[in-house]
Amino acid sequence: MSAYKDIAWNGLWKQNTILAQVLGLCPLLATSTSLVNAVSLGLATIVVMMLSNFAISALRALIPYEIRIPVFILIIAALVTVVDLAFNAFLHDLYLVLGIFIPLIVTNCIVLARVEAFAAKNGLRAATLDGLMMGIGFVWVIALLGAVRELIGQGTLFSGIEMIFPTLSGFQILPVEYPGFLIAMLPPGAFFVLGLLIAGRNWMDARANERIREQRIHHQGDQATDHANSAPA
Amino acid sequence: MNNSPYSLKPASVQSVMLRVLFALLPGLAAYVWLFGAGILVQIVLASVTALAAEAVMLKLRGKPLMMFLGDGSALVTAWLIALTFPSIAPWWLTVLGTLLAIVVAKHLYGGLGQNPFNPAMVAFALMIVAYPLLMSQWPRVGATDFAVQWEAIFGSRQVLDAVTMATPLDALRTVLRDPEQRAMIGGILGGKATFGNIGGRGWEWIAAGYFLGGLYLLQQRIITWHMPVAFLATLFAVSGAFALYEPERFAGPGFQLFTGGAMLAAFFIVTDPVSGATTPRGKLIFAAGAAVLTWIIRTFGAYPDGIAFAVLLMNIAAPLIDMYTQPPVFGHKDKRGDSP
Amino acid sequence: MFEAILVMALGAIVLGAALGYAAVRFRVEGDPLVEKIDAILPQTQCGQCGFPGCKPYAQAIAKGEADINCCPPGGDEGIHKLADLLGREFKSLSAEHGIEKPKSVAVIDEQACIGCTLCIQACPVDAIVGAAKQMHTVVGAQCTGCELCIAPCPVDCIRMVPIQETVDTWKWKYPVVPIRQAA
Amino acid sequence: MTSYLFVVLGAVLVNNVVFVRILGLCPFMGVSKKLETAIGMGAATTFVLTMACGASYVIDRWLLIPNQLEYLRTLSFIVTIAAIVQLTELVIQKTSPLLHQVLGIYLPLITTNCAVLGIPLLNVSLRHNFLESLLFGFGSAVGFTLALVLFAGIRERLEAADVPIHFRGTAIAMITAGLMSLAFMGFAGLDKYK
Amino acid sequence: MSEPVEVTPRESSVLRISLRTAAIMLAFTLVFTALMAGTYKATEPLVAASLLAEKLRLIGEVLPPGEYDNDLMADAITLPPQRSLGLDDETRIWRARKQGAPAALVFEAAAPDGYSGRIGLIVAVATDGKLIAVRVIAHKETPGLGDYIDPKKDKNKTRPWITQFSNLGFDSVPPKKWRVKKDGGRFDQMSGATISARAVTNASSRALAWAVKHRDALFALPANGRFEENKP
Amino acid sequence: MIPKLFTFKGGVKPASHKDESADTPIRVAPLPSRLIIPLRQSARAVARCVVEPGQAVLKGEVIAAAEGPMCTAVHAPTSGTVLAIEPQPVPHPSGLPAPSIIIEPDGKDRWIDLTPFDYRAATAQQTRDYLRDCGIVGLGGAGFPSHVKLGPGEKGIDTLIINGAECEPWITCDDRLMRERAEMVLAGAAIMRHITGARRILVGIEDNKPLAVESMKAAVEKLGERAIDVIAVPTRYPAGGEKQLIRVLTGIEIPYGKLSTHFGVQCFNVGSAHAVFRAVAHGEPLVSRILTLSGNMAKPGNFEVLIGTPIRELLPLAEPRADTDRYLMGGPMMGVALQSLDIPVVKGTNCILAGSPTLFPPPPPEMPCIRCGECAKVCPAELQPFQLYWFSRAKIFGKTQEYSLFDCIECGCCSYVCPSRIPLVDYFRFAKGEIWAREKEKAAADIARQRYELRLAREEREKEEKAAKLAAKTAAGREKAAATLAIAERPAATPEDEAKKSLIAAALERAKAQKEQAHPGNVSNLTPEQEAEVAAIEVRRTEIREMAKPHLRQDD
Ligand SMILES: Cc1cc2nc3c(=O)[nH]c(=O)nc-3n(C[C@H](O)[C@H](O)[C@H](O)COP(=O)(O)O)c2cc1C
Ligand SMILES: Cc1cc2nc3c(=O)[nH]c(=O)nc-3n(C[C@H](O)[C@H](O)[C@H](O)COP(=O)(O)O)c2cc1C
Ligand SMILES: Cc1cc2nc3c(=O)[nH]c(=O)nc-3n(C[C@H](O)[C@H](O)[C@H](O)COP(=O)(O)O)c2cc1C
Ligand SMILES: Cc1cc2nc3c(=O)[nH]c(=O)nc-3n(C[C@H](O)[C@H](O)[C@H](O)CO)c2cc1C
Ligand code: SF4
Ligand code: SF4
Ligand code: SF4
Ligand code: SF4
Ligand code: FES
Repeated sequence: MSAYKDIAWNGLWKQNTILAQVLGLCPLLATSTSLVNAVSLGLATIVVMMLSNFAISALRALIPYEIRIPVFILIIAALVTVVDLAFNAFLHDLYLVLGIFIPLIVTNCIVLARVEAFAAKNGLRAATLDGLMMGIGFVWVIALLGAVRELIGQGTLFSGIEMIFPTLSGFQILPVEYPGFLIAMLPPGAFFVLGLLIAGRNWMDARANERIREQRIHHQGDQATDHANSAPA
Repeated sequence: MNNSPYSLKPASVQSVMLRVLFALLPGLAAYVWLFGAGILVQIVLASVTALAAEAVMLKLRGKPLMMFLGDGSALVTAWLIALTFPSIAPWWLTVLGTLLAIVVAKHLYGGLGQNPFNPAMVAFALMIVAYPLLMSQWPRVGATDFAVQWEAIFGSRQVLDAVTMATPLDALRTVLRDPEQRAMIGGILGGKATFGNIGGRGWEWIAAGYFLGGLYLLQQRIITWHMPVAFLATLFAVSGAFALYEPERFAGPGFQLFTGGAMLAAFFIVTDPVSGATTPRGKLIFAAGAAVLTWIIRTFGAYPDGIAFAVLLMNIAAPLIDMYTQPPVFGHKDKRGDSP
Repeated sequence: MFEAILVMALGAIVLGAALGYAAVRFRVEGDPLVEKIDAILPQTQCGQCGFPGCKPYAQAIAKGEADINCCPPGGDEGIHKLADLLGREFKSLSAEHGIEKPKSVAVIDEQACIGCTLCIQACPVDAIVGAAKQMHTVVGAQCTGCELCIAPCPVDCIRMVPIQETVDTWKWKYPVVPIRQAA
Repeated sequence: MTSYLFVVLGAVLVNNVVFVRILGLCPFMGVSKKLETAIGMGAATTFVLTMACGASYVIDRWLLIPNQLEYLRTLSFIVTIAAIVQLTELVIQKTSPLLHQVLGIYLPLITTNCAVLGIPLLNVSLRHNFLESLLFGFGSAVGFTLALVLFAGIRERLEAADVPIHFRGTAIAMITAGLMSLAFMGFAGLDKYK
Repeated sequence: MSEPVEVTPRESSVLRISLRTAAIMLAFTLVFTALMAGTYKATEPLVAASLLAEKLRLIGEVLPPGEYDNDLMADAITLPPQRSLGLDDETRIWRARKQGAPAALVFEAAAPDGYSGRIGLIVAVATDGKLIAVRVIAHKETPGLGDYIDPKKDKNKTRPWITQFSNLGFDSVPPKKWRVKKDGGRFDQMSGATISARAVTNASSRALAWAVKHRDALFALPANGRFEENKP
Repeated sequence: MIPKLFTFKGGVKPASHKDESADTPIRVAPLPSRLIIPLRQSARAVARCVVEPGQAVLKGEVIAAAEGPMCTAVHAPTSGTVLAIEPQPVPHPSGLPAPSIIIEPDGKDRWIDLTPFDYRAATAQQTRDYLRDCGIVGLGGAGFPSHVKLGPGEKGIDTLIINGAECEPWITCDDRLMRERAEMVLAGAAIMRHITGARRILVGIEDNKPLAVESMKAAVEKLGERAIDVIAVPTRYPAGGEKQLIRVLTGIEIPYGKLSTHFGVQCFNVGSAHAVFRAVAHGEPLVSRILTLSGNMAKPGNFEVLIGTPIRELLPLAEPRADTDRYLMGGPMMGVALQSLDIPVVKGTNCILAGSPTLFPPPPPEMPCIRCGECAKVCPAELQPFQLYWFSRAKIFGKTQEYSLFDCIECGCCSYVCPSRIPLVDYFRFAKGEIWAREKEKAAADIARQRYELRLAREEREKEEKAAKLAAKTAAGREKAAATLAIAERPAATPEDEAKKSLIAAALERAKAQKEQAHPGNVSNLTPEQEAEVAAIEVRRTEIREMAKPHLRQDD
């Protein structure tokens, strides 16, 4: 069980594709101009990651070492194409907005990296879970990024939701007079906000590390007294 | 206890920065005379914001407060921001720009001396990208009514149309954008509208003020001749060549040198020691590159004045320029200055 | 549908054959990376990194099985160099593996030594001289300060002594900067 | 003729792959810590990307479009790119061991650079002809190299800066990339000028 | 498979391995291509439907569905590149009819001289020479400044700027007055972003003039025909 | 002939303060109550002590002999008794002690028998050996052995430069020496010219010492010398730096890593020339020198002082003022602050400066570098000090070397002008020290790696041998009865081992007892941190024992 917990924790935080591994940046930055775009692409990525991890874990016995990379790419590309076609068919507006970034999931380093580092070495369940968790790790970051950029950029959230659910519409969060801060929606803003997120992660990690250190010192103190007690014996 | 040397020349960062502020005064005086006292309000706004932001960042980073607040560098940044922003910009624009300059461009990099980008120009570029309209509404020459300017800065902006006017660069760009209006270009380049006929519609007098201040900086040996000379000469040469080639399309050197921020840039902005190149040859390349980019962006780009972007682009290149223009070391003149 | 499969099949055959051929033909032998990593490690051979010696740790890093911040004798300095070599991000010394300490050498209390040779066997760099039943001595210049000889000694007669500074080994200190290090 | 020049200049400066199109960021962030590696990566990418643009144009025009197999674009492009990378490696290993030493370690990384797939796909959607495709690929790769090398220059300097502790490393690199992309926005409009 | 296979590169085995990898590669390719092809086949109609819906939505912006009763998609003709409309590519013109009688033309146009390049428009012109409506379908105008030409971005939600052209013709606004106020015309512009307004205004004027001029020739063409300028 | 003067880039012009001490003649300092003579004469070599405590010595008697090529002999500065040979604080920025000979003067100041040396009759090598045995080292500051510098070099020496620049503020000892003993200096220079076979001698003197120039010129006239030019060079610190002076006088730039002899030039301080003259003409080894006492003193002046005189005993001669807060050895630009007044005068000591808070105010706190480039403008080595600083501060030493850290001559000009008050030189000294230390560590690590690998190889071999032996023994054992099988399985349990075990046990007892006596309670009174650390070590020990097991021999 704890192995699965580890997988989840790795995907969500410790080995988070964006915050820790700094991979898969292009779709992340390019499509996080709004919350809806971000989440949509994130979900597509989850699907691809899960499916590819699943497929490769299932087929791993059949793939010779020498051509593993081309085969991985083949499989991923096929799955991405499937997702791409699905978007085109069911969420056409969104398909237009996300543009080339759906096909680019193929080269999203995370997918290949996870496949190679995890799926190719682990069982079906673990691999699928890893794909899911890594995907969720990606989604929450991209969603946060999208939300922050959208909010700062134009004071709204969920704008464009009508592309998915035609009956809904976005919220104006900040007052209408809010002049907007265009930079947040442009590439520089993407870099800035992600930079701040990473700094935030560093900060939380540093705090956690500090706590561990303190605990350890405590712990060692206990051990030392144990040692002293047992020494005469 | 310190080590040798034990005697030091009297000099300090603070005195350097204060002299830079002093050198800005002639230009500032011309500004107030021609465009009213609104600019003073902006300077106060920017200075207060800059000092407050600096203080907060220093506190957060656990640095000694007074020593750094007193160094004056934040004030130089603040003044340059105020002088490059429209003097009737709404108050929050100046405050936001200054805040971003000090916090993002300066302190996230470690504060004074460590920032690779010119903070004032970061502020300008961020703001013109985010609020192009607000950043291109400049006061009209002679429209010095302080009450109106105050209203524009702190109150509604309804009053504006009467007192704004496109700057010469903006007018030039508008005309160039529209083939039907190309014929008007002569009028703009002639610029007989107001005082001189150098093409600045008043801006040339402010530029002259900056020039004066720049000479003072040179005399005080705070800046070296390399940057201003390279910047102005290159801008002169490039714009001159194109103006000769097709005068009805390209503005001449007089126009280019005396409009917009060219003169301010030549003496106060490209010369920022922190974010610029530092070797003698590097300085020439840096300033010449900034001039060429300025001309290109002014002439072909989407933004009316290219100085901020040109300077930032050269800031990016500065480390490499420095790296490849290391002067040879004593005794190693035959080869590049690498140690044996 | 049919064209699709045909087109792709063609590509697959060509690519597969080419790759299979290449993989066999151009296999890279040996791993120069290990040598480069080993050259950075301090060769204290103390095992604090969790590997029995510097070379095994180097191999583990090269394989990606160990992090770069596990060697306390190498300190932050060493981690910086490893990060540079491997293009990874610097991270400070992992507390699990110990802390940086002043460089020390082992000294054998010659009154207490019983000449059991156990420390000789433990010393990874043969820095202890002495024969069975005779008093042993540490050759200070060769001792790496790994502390491995301390544990085996049955009479606990080995101590670690920090190396004293002399005019010869004295270094200029880092200038004391009134600006505090970045928070 | 000038329109070809515009394609190249546009790709290098105005629509810089990294700063405006936001492609190829992973190697941009990952391989920019040292100048030499940045140059090596840039050179390798330039070669592969130009080739990939040519090859993918041919595949698209002669194989996919006539057979109405546009949906295989992603797959066939990426497989072609992988093959090109592999072939390049073989060829330079045979012909120029020196070059191989310089570029060898970067070649495998290129397959996961999304610009290498993104630019050929953009070629399709921008309806470039063969020469334009090649030039666009080349220009984009030069733009990538430029971004990478300049970034490496700054990062070498940043290494020693007194950056607040939580911002050290990737965070400040991101902010720097943001400011660089801000600076590149100054080129906006250059490609429109007629 | 995670362990590299131990091989000694002897010539015969090289060949064998090449063949084997080729075969495996082939197998994978076949399977996954089939998967893709299957998906493609399955989604093809849906994709086509989406595309159609997209077109109709665009047309609906300028021509309310109540204004016509024919099948617009069927009653379309091909328009080769038209310089006077600012079009560099082939486009389609849709002919709306009500009870068989010509009602309106819907077509694309472009203003090449926007602040940041081309502004793409879709225009509907009634047979009586009135411009029913014009909408921006693609532009790169400065966000927050020039983008008010797109009603989605226009701050004035009740009466977006671009609606001021609706239902006007050269009879009510003579061509000389079909300009922005700054140029002496009768249409408003947003101060600070005149260029965008001017570009759209002038382009809509050109589009109207073009439609009026070629109206009859266009309706005369057979469905799916091709318009040629110099043919009567 | 007035040769064309060149210039060097950079340099600064601090207030010269020469007048304070320049106008009083050299006086001889009285005998101190004891003399401390460090065995280390320069950074490069330590002489071998040849006297014992209690031994009586005469003035000029060798008390430590030259050992190795870079070493010179050390002589008793006066007659007296050797009190001790022990570590004493020496003039070194660390303030750490180093082995020294302490002599108590008998007050008679009796010389050994002095015999002049006929250098014309001797070979150059013999003269150099003689100078080495006279303890002649450079008096210009670095204390580099003169006999080494007088060596032939690769191409021979064409020009001999006598350095009378004395560019540091306050210091006037060379000035006085040239004014008072110009002929001796020139005679010394002539001897050096003879040894090296140089063609000409150039004497460089900063033009703020016109009287010294006069006096030297007069001496040249008087000696009727042709090939000696006395040249006034512009006053600009550090014109007296060897490289700078050579550049000014000859236009030659000597890069770091090259010796000046490579370019046919060699440079000596005027004091060194004077010492050579005394050694050759009078047979006097180097036991005294002239130094300046100045700064915050009521009666500054120049004194002829015995090597080894503690600073404390010199100070009354110049009467330091009450607000004096520190003493510097050397000038304000390159000197070393003295951590103790018991530190003795050594051969390189040219000045003792008294400092006060007004004279040398403590520097204001360091600000960050604003890259203003002032430091680069004044750096005589034409470096970019701010780049060096940028990387030294962040301890990126590889980069500092790329920016030519080792070309820095530590002149201090950059620190002098920096508006941010950065102690730049301190950073450079720090970086150099670290780089040297690292090189040493690297060498040590390489040796350790070698030894470790050797050991592994040896263990491997032994294991194989043992396995072979074991196999043989097992084979033999199989033929024997089953009862003996047990022994065959554990062939290591030999009687020797048994004996060893009992020995260990006995020793354990003994050691325990001993330990309890010898170190009563070295494990009590521990702070919690210490205890924690002990515990951690204990844990690790067990782990390592586990880990090390396969690496240890299995036989016990
Ligand atoms: C960064 C920037 C972006 C601009 N974008 C637009 C735009 O998209 N559309 C436009 O009409 N004017 C734009 N302008 C304004 C024009 O340059 C010019 O100032 C304006 O069109 C003049 O119009 P006015 O006569 O209404 O003041 C922009 C200006 C700047 C500085
Ligand atoms: C390692 C080393 C070796 C030297 N060897 C010689 C030598 O063989 N001959 C010589 O004339 N000077 C030699 N020098 C002396 C230097 O050229 C120089 O004169 C000396 O360091 C004193 O200069 P300073 O007082 O400016 O430090 C040597 C210096 C060093 C550091
Ligand atoms: C910055 C600097 C300044 C120096 N100034 C003098 C000086 O003024 N007079 C002098 O004799 N030596 C001076 N030296 C020492 C000379 O470089 C050189 O070591 C000396 O002249 C060699 O002579 P010596 O071996 O006889 O001591 C200075 C060295 C440095 C690095
Ligand atoms: C000559 C000179 C020019 C300067 N120019 C600028 C400038 O253009 N922008 C700015 O933010 N600060 C400028 N400064 C101030 C200071 O260097 C700047 O705030 C630093 O970049 C902060 O680290 C200047 C300072 C000097 C001495
Ligand atoms: S921890 Fe010890 S054994 Fe491990 S690498 Fe460092 S020095 Fe070597
Ligand atoms: S003597 Fe002890 S501390 Fe020194 S190297 Fe050997 S085992 Fe390590
Ligand atoms: S003088 Fe000081 S502040 Fe100026 S560049 Fe040099 S080190 Fe920096
Ligand atoms: S101390 Fe070094 S860096 Fe500074 S001025 Fe002198 S030679 Fe140059
Ligand atoms: S996602 Fe674009 S390069 Fe990694």
